[in-house]
This record gives sequence, structure tokens and C-alpha cells, in this order.
Amino acid sequence: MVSILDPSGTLAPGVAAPLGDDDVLAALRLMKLSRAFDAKGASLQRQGRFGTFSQVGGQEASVVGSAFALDPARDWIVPQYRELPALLRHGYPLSHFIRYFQGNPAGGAIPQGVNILPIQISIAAQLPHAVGLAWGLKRQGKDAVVLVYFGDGASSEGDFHEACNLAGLVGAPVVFFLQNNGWAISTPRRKQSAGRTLAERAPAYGFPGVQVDGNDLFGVYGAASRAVSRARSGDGPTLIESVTRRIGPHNTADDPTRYVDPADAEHWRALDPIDRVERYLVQRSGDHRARIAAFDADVAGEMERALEEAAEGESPSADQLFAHVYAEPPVRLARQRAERAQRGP
Amino acid sequence: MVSILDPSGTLAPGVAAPLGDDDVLAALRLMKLSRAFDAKGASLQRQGRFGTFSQVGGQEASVVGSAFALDPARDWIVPQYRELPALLRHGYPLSHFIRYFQGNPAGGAIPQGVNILPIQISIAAQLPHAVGLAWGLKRQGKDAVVLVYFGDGASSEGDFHEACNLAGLVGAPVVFFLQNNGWAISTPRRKQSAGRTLAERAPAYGFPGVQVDGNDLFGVYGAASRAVSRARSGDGPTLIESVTRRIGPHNTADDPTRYVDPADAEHWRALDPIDRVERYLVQRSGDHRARIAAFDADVAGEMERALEEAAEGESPSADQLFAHVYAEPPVRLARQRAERAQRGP
Amino acid sequence: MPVMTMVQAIRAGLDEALEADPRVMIIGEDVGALGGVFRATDGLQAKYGEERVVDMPLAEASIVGAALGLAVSGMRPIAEIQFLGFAHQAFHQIGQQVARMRFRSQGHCTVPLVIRAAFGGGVRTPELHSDAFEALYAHCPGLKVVLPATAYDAKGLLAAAIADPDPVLFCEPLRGYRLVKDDVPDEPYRISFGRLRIARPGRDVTLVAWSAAVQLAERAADALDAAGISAEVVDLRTLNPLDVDGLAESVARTGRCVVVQEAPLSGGFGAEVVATIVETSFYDLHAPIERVSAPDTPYPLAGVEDFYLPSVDDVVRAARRTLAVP
Amino acid sequence: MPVMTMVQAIRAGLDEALEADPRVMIIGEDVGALGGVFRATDGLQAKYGEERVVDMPLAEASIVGAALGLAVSGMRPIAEIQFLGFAHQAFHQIGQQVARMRFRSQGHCTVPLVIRAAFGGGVRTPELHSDAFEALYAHCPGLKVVLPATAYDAKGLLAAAIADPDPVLFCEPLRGYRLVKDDVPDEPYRISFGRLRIARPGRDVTLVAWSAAVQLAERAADALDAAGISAEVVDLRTLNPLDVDGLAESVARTGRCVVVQEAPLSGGFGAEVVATIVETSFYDLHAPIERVSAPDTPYPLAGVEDFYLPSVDDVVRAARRTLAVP
Ligand SMILES: Cc1ncc(C[n+]2csc(CCOP(=O)(O)OP(=O)(O)O)c2C)c(N)n1
Ligand SMILES: Cc1ncc(C[n+]2csc(CCOP(=O)(O)OP(=O)(O)O)c2C)c(N)n1
Ligand SMILES: [Mg+2]
Ligand SMILES: [Mg+2]
Repeated sequence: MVSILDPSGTLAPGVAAPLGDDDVLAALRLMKLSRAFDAKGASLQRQGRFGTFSQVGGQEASVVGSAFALDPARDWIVPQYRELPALLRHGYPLSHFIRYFQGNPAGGAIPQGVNILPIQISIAAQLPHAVGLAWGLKRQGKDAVVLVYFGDGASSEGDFHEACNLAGLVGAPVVFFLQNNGWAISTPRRKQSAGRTLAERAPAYGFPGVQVDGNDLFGVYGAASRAVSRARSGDGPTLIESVTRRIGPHNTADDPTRYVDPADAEHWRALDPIDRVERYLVQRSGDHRARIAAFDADVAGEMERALEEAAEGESPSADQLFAHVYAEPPVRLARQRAERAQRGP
Repeated sequence: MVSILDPSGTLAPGVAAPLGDDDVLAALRLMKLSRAFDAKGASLQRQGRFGTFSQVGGQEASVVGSAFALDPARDWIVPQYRELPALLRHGYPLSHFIRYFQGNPAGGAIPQGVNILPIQISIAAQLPHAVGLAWGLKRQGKDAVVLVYFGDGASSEGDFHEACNLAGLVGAPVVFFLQNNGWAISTPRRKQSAGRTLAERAPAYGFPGVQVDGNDLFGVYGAASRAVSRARSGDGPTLIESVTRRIGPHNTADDPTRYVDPADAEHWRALDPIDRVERYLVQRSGDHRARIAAFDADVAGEMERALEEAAEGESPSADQLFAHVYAEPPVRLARQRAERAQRGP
Repeated sequence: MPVMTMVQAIRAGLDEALEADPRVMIIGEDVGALGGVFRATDGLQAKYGEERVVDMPLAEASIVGAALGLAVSGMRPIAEIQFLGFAHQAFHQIGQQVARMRFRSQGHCTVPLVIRAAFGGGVRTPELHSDAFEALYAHCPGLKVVLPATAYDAKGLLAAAIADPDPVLFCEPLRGYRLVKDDVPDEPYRISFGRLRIARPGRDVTLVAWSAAVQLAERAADALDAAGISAEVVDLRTLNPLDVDGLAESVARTGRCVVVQEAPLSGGFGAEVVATIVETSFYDLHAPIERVSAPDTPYPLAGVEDFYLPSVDDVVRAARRTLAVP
Repeated sequence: MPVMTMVQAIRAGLDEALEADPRVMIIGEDVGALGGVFRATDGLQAKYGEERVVDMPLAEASIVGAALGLAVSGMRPIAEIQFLGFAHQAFHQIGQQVARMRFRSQGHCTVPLVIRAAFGGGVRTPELHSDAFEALYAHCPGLKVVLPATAYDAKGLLAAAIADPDPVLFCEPLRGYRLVKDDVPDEPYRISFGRLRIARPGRDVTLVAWSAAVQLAERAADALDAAGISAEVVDLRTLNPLDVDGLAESVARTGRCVVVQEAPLSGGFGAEVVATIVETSFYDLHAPIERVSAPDTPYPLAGVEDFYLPSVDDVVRAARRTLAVP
């Protein structure tokens, strides 16, 4: 398993940091924003102001490290549902994400020029989309790469197999970024597959698979960057298994005490990906300490602004049901729209 | 790739024949019956007396060699649709097979004690059935093994992945017998997957995969026997990729001249699995020549008897539509049955 | 007789079945230590072991496909699909394989299998979780489709489903899991398929519903009652078999009918109910049969689901239209 | 104007689309050298190359799922599913992903995709190949369902489907591929969705059908004509959008209606047609609407398919019942 930055924040001997300090600071800020938003989302959910919501907690290096390997101007992200900071870096506004979890369809809107597909709820269904998207971009001569997120649970679905197999055949410029966070809801990784690793499936599809320490920002960034270059230069897909751990519940409706061993949780908390980056930066320069300290207020402000923006947007209405079903609504739907407009919720 | 008996009918040096001559003769007879039935079925189809029909031609060693590794009294076969001789050895009557291809639902009936599932038309859908069946037999303490047939085409379906993954997890006593016959209708193996082999997918599911020369009766029998013992002794599944070639059309509706390279066809005709076994036997003993010569008339007689038996069976009727939809037909269906009985076809 | 919520009744039914028959096993995503995302299998793995209550990998087609094989092998599997919207991944296995095994093998291979799935809206789930796609399955010959609306029915219909020699899709209303509570006997009992339940007798109009829409119809009946209109609420209980005669009898009494479904209008099972009544009871009808449903749009995000779901008021208005009472 | 079979008309339409727009590509099993199992893509790979007419691995969910991605990327994919019965494997991709991408992304990601699939019986195919499961797709909001009955319509509706900014399931009747022949212009033309075709005007009874059942209805109309009964044959052409008003107009003229579907009765789209007409035209009806269909059994082996499929005689008898003519 590839690992560069150890839990104490020390680089492996002889390895150069793949990101300069400014980038690392930017990555850390995003990781911290994500962690803060986890808490905010859970608290809003408890207040009934948010729907069921899945936190990123524990997987920030995995999500942010991979997203940093992409060029938002030309590359695409195809998300599952636990990758908020990647979407933010790619240009999806936090206010949209908030609206989405407030249950407002307007949150699904993706601004022009932001290269992402909507959050995916049907597990693994996004994988063939990513392959088709990458294939189509390649066919149109764009040097774009598509990175698709999915989980250890998702890797058991038939769509995973079909997508990998097709990607190998058409040489799609796609990075299969598997976040093995130890769980699919309550189902542990060992009940998901008898294979030793999930990455080892790749060669049989004709492309490389690599396992990386998913709590190591540099390791993830490096593996993802190599996969992106590979794809960009026409050599086809890579499967990256990022071994990480979600430290919170599956989502706000979950009760992990039913299935998580406290010792295991303890073990993984010690491997916190955010702490690791902080330790690294502070070792690099004492000046970073103040910069990092400023992030807390900074991300809190950003969240407040996003919440305000979200509140200002279009509020939920019957009309949202009908506006985007078809480019042009059929007669029957138009009549239903008119009827629905006349009644309340 | 495992291979024991070379195209000239010679055993690899130092390898003992895994089957005695009587068994080899029995296997050869079945292979010849299958080949003869291919011709009969195609001719009946041309006369409009058979529906669309898929021949086994070229794959006889693959089908018969694998079937011979099973004990019909306790083991199960889960077929795709191109494994007639395996079904016959397992006790499915040829007359039923004939009825099935005459379009008579009665042909689907499986006699008591014959451990097979119906022919499968929906590609790869039988794979999870086989896993569940094997798992259930194991749960009930039966020392039965399930062998499931499928094709190179089938290996691309999501059901393949899900079935293998589950089998690895529950340690199901199942043998995944993949007949890589070079084609899925007109789609060549190389367009089916970019993987070097199909067998190499297995380890990632936690069990072994092996490629075997599918035109070598002994090689197939040996590989299948090892997989069956492994399964029977509780060590779980094996994936066998039997590399063979169909030498006829996909089915009687197909036109292989559109996609088969004549040179390739020529190459594979020289590797005919039946010729190979004949050469072997004749090298073993001159007496076998006469025994083999008698097979032609023998299998012709068997086919005639089966055709007669098929003709004697229940003839197609509206009632067959209704008899086996449910154990007890719901009211509406019972009424439809009564109505249908009053009209002709 | 204890009062139970629907999810408690279902759990009690599963417990009873596991207890009574060693061939019964439960397979599904998160059915073990977690007890299912709705706790319908809570405590069952602890009680019956990991061999009988099995956490499956995240792969619906193989859950159903393997369940078919288990059933043919002699087991009595109960497969849980976490949400009916994710049964789509297994649609080929359910609609073609499970439903037709008896037919294809001429009665030799049978599939005594229950597929349980939570479905329906009203509880603010994420996308795709609330889809009410029961109509798709009611169009698959060979598959029974059962949808209890009360806790009592849930236990009794579940017992009948488990005892059934044929495959049953058992749809459980998300909304009813904890909200619907009624008397449920401790002893085992079965409710036969194909017999609708008159949830509430009435004279002026028949409201036909199933699953969570039954409570909607009942609330509408209350409102109508207050306006002096006597509505009969009919709970179909099973879409296949459909109680064709029971429907005709109710409509013969009332002469008017409103069908309430939670699914989008077009192609929903409500259409089948209308077409069936037209066949049996056309001359009994004093007014066109009305359908109340969701519109022909995907199930939306939670913030607008109340605009999407049929409301008590929709049903009341439709009923009044059939009576030409504005 | 040349006479073409349906499959020729479809091939001509595909050829035209590939010629006109470099973004158009065809993906599917055996669509290349073989030209598709029905030769609908015959010669197209030779003409447009392996990059534009692509043989796909045998995996329906990824054919549809990848087609979605191709469409979002800016291509105009046409995906072939060999038989509609094997679209089940892709049901989650079709019914949930393809159909809802516009909705979920609020119009940002759109899926101009045509999924072509052969379907329906009468040509003695192996099991599962003949299933007429169009009703399942007509219950998926966001997905248009188009089913031509003539060669002329096949080409015109296909052109409209390819030009459509939204996903279309295009169902082609196996039985019609070579049997149905009519005049097809060489030039491009499009037929709008949601407008039924009066295949044959009549006064006494409306026969509603789609796809191969239209010819059945026409033959029944011939037989009825001989008995002095004037039947109007209505070809729906598209199930979604449904021509609600066109149906009402025909029934207003005739006062009687028979709906003919090839699928099993229960939950078929015929029920939607009945329910719709009841809503729009109840007071125009002189008799109950009749449905003619296959029974509620799986599609059987070829030897009994004639017992299974609705017959001309079934339609004639149903029509006579609506007229109370024995
Ligand atoms: C097709 C499908 N089946 C089941 C579910 C219910 N479900 C939601 S999340 C989840 C677990 C996903 O696990 P994984 O892919 O590892 O992602 P993680 O939540 O761990 O990030 C399940 C079973 C679903 N959403 N879609
Ligand atoms: C799910 C499904 N998709 C498509 C088809 C149509 N079809 C029938 S046979 C076949 C090719 C099968 O290839 P393979 O699995 O290699 O078996 P072979 O015919 O070569 O023995 C296809 C595509 C089908 N029957 N089922
Ligand atoms: Mg996970
Ligand atoms: Mg093959």
C-alpha cells in the first residue's frame, strides 16, 4: 500500500512532498471546512432543517487528495454522495449543497462550467456514466479526465464490473477512485468481498490497480495524479483503492454503536488525516501554525455565508416538480402542473 | 493453460490418463451423439420443426469433460443453453430437450431426481442461482457440488461479478465453468474484455482461476475434477476458463460468414475435440476402432427413439400456459384459463 | 392483544418464522448486527446466528438470484431489499427468473421466496428511496405482490407469504413502519391473498387504496363523513392476486369509485383497478372513476414531497366530483 | 416513394442520422460486422467505422449507463438493446438514471439518448425474447416510450427520437421487421410524439392499439367490416407522451372502445388507456371498454404462443360485445 506521509506528519525517507506548502494549506483548509460542515450538517439535521446527511469525517485526505489531482477547468468529477470537499474544489457552490440537503431541488442545479454529475444515491450506478462520459470526451478530442468516486460497498454491484470492463476495452480516460472506508452502512469490508484487496481486481480488466493509504493526503494525491496523467496521455483507466475509515455514522439516521468496535474506532481516530497534515505543516514552518489557526473562523464564515445564500434562493414549490422533467412537458404533465399549482402541499 | 492430450491424441509426457478407456469411450459416444444431434437439430429447424437452436459443435470436450467430473446422483448442473451432452449425462432425457426445441413447454419438465435447473436464455442470470443453490445444499449438509456453465459473453454481465463475489464470501461449493468459445454471437473475445484471460479474475474474489484447453477432454476433466473435489471438501469455488471454439453458427438464425475469418475457422477445425479423442483411443488399442465405428448407428438410433418419444408426449395446448404459473392459480388466472380453453390458437 | 407498530409486527412475524422452521433464513444488506436500516430484523441475528440471518454484499441482483437458488435447494429464504427503488438492480432476477422458474421447469423447480422491500414516501428520505414502483411487479406473471396497510395485516400476510409455495414481493410502507399501530395477536395466523379488506364500510363512494394510501383514504373518509358523505375504504392488500370480485361488490354498493395511489399517475396500478372495475361493473357506475396519484414526475427531494404526494384533500375533492357535490 | 420493410426504414433512419451528425453513434451488442441480429445496423459499421458503430461487451446496464455518459459528454448515442426482455438488466439505468438525469440536475445534465429494442411475439423466438414489457417503461417519468407500427412511422419517429433532447425508448416489433412494408420517403422527416394516428377511420367502435397489435386491430376491423360494423383503428404511436385528447375524440365519435395489447392483461398499458378514457369520456361510452391481451402468464415457448397471443378473433368478439351484437 502506497504511503508517503506517516501519522506523525513525517515524509517517508527520500520522498519529496508532491505539493507545495500553499497547496497543502489550501487542501488543509478544505479538509477543515469539510469537517466543520459535517458538524453543521448533523446539527441542522437534528433541528429538522436538513435531511438525512452523510458526513465525510475521516476521509478528508482521500477526498481532497484525489480532487487536487484534477483540473476543474477540463476534468470531471462523478460523485457518489460522500465527497463534499471535492465538489467544492471543482466549483460546486456550498450553498447548492446545502439546498440539496435542505430537500430543495434547486440544490441539484449545477452551475454552467462546473464539470460534475449530480450526487448519486443509487449505489454504483454512476460508474458506467463516468466511463461513457470519459469515452465521449475522448471521442471529441478533449484532453479531459473523469474521476469517479465510489465505496467499498459499491464495488460489489454488477455496475462496478461492467463499468471497469468497458473502460478497459475503450481505454476511457477515467480514474476509478474507490474509497474503502471500511463500511457499507453496517457491513464491514470483510463481508463485502473475500478478495484480499479491491484494487487487485483491476489487472483482469486490462489496467492497473493500486492501493493507497487513504488518510495520507500526499499518498492519495500522488496516486491520483499518476492515474490522471496516465488517463490524459491516452493510456486508459486506473483503479485506486483508497484505504480509509469513516469515523462518524453512515449518515444522520445511522447508529454505529450497533456495529462498530470501539477499539477499532479509537485506532482510526489516531490516524486522523487532518491532524497528519497539520503536523506536517507545523514541522515545515512555525509560521503555518497561525495560518492554520485562522482557518476555523474562516471556514465558519464561509459556511455562514453559504447558509445565507441558500436561504435566499428559490424556495421549494410545486413548480419545481415539473420544471425539469422534460425539455418540453407533454400535455398530460402540463395539465398536472396546472392542477398542482392550485393546491397546497 | 492446462493441456494434457495434444491434437494428435498423444498424452503429455509423464501424465497418466485421468479416465479409463471405458469412460473415454462413453465420453466419446456422448460427444458423437451431441455432434450428430447438432446436425439433426439444424435440419429439423430448416424444416420448420425446431425453433432457433444452438449447436455444441467444437465444444464437446469442454462440455463432456466437465460433466464427467460430476456425480449425477448428488451434484447439480446449472446450464446456459449450449450444453446438451452434459444435461444428457446428468439424466435429462433427450426427448425433453427435443420437445423444448419443438417449442413444447412440456420439454421444460425436469424428471424427479435429475439435478439440473432449466436451460437459461437470459445471459448470466443463472450464475447467482448456482451460488445460492450450492450455498443452500451446503447449509443442509449435503456434500453436493454445483457446476454452472456460462460463456465468454456472459462473463461481462454484472451477474457474473456479483455471483463470483458472493460465492467467495460464503465459500459456496460451486464450479464456475466458463466456456470461452471465442464468440458471443458475432462479438469476439477480444471485444468482450481487455483482460488477458478471463480466469485471472478469480483470485480477486478469493478463489483460484484456471485456464484449460477446452478441446482437450482430459485437460477439462482434470481441471473440473480438481475443482469439484475442492468444492466438495469445503474449500469453495473455482473458476475454470475452458478455451474452446464453436465451429458452427451461434444458432440456426445466425450467419457467421459475416464475422468469422475462414482461416481461424480452419485452424480450429484442425483442433476438433472429437478427432482428438478418437486418435487417442485408436492409439491405445486397435479394437477401439470397431467400437467407435459402431457409435454412428448407435447414436442415430438413440436420436430416432428420442424423436419418437417426443412425438408421443403431451402436445402443445392452451392449458400448458396456465398449468405451472403458480401452485394455485389466482381467480383471475383461472378465469383466463377457462376463456382460453374455448378458443383455438 | 398487544398493540404493535408495523415494523414490530413484521419483526415478530420474522422471528416466528425463524423459530418455527429451520429452513427459513434472512438475507440482505445490513440485516445482521444493525438489524436492518428500519430495525425490522433487530435482534434476529443475535438470536439465530450469522448462518440464518446473513449480511449480504451490496449487490441486489445476487441477493435475489442467490435467494432463488437457496429456495430451489430446499431453504425458505426471505430476502430483504433495503428500498424498493433498489430492487431495480435486481429487476431481471425478480421479474424474469424468480417469477418464472416454476413455469419454465413445468413445476419442477419452485421458488418459495419472500422478497421484502420498504417503499413509498412521506418520510423525507433521500432520492430514489421513496419510489412507489409496485405496479412494475404487478405486471410480472408468476410473482405475487402483497402490500399490508396495518400491523395486523403485516404479520398475517407475511406469514402467508413465507408459507406460500411461490415467490412473493412483500412491500412495506416506510411511512407506516412506526406510525401505523394496531392490535396484533401473539399467536401465528395467516391472511389469505386475493381478499381485499373493507377498512371502513360506506354507502356513497368506494375509495380503493393499498399500503400507506389506505390511511390517506381513511382520513379522507373522515373528512367526507363530516360533510355527510359515507365513503367505503377498500384496502386491496394484494395487487396480485387481485380481488376482482371484492372490488365489484363494493362498487355495486356505492356506484362510485376513487382509486388512490402514491405512484405517478401514468401506468400505475390504479389504472388496472379502473380497467378491472370498468369490466366488471360498468353499469353500476354512476360517475367516472377518479384516480388520485402523484404527478408524472420523478419522486422529488424531500422539500417538495408534500406537493408531490396525493393529499387527503385530493381524495376528498375527487370523491365529491364523483358525487357531483362541488 | 420506395416501399420499405420496417427494418429497412429503421436502417435508413439510422444511416441518415449518422450521415447528418458526427455526434451520433450506435452502440450495442453485435451491431457491427453482424449488423445486429435483425440487420437493423447492416452495413453501418463498414460505412461509418468502428468508432461510430460500436460492438459492446455483453452487459446491458453498462450499455445504457455508458450511453448516458456519452450523451452528457455531448455525443448523440443510440443504444441498441437486443431484445426488450434483456433491458431488464439495465432497468435501474433506464428507469432511474437515464430518465431522471435532467430532473436531478435541474436541467444541467441532459440525456439525448435513444434506446432501441426489439420486442413482442409472433415470430417463434426462444424464451424471454418476445416479452412485451413496454408498460414498465411507460411508468417511468422522464422517459418517452415510442412504438411505431408502420415503416413510415418507424423512420419518422426514429428521426424525432434522435433529435429529441430527452431520452426515448424506441420499441420495434419483431413481427413487423420484415412483415410490415409501406411507402417511406427517401428524404428526412420527423413525426411528433404524442399524436396518435387514425390507422383507419370508423364509426361504431374504436380499437386502440400500438406496435404490432395495430395490424391485429386492422385485421379485426376488416372482419368487422364484413359484418357491417365500422371500426376505427387508433395507433397510439407513443405511450409517453400519451395522446389523451386524441383518444377522447375517437371515443366521442364511436362511443365504444376495445384496447388491444400484446402484454399480459394485469398492469399492462391497456389499463392506462382504459383509465384515461374513463376520465375524459365516461359519458360518451355506450358500453364498457374491453381489453384484449395475453393472459397473465409468462410468454411461453413457441409451440403455444398462438394460444397466448391475442387473436383477430379475440378483438372481433370484444368489439361485438361492446356493440351487444353476439
Ligand atoms: C443500489 C443501492 N442499494 C442499496 C442502497 C442503500 N445504501 C445506501 S448507502 C449504502 C452503503 C454504501 O456503501 P459504500 O459504497 O461503501 O459507501 P459509503 O457509504 O461507505 O461511503 C447502502 C447499502 C442504495 N442507496 N443503492
Ligand atoms: C441478458 C441477455 N442479453 C442478450 C442476449 C442475447 N444473446 C443471446 S446469446 C448471446 C451471446 C452469448 O455469448 P456467450 O455467453 O459467450 O455464449 P455462447 O453463445 O458463445 O455459448 C447474446 C448476446 C441474451 N440472451 N440475454
Ligand atoms: Mg464504504
Ligand atoms: Mg461465447
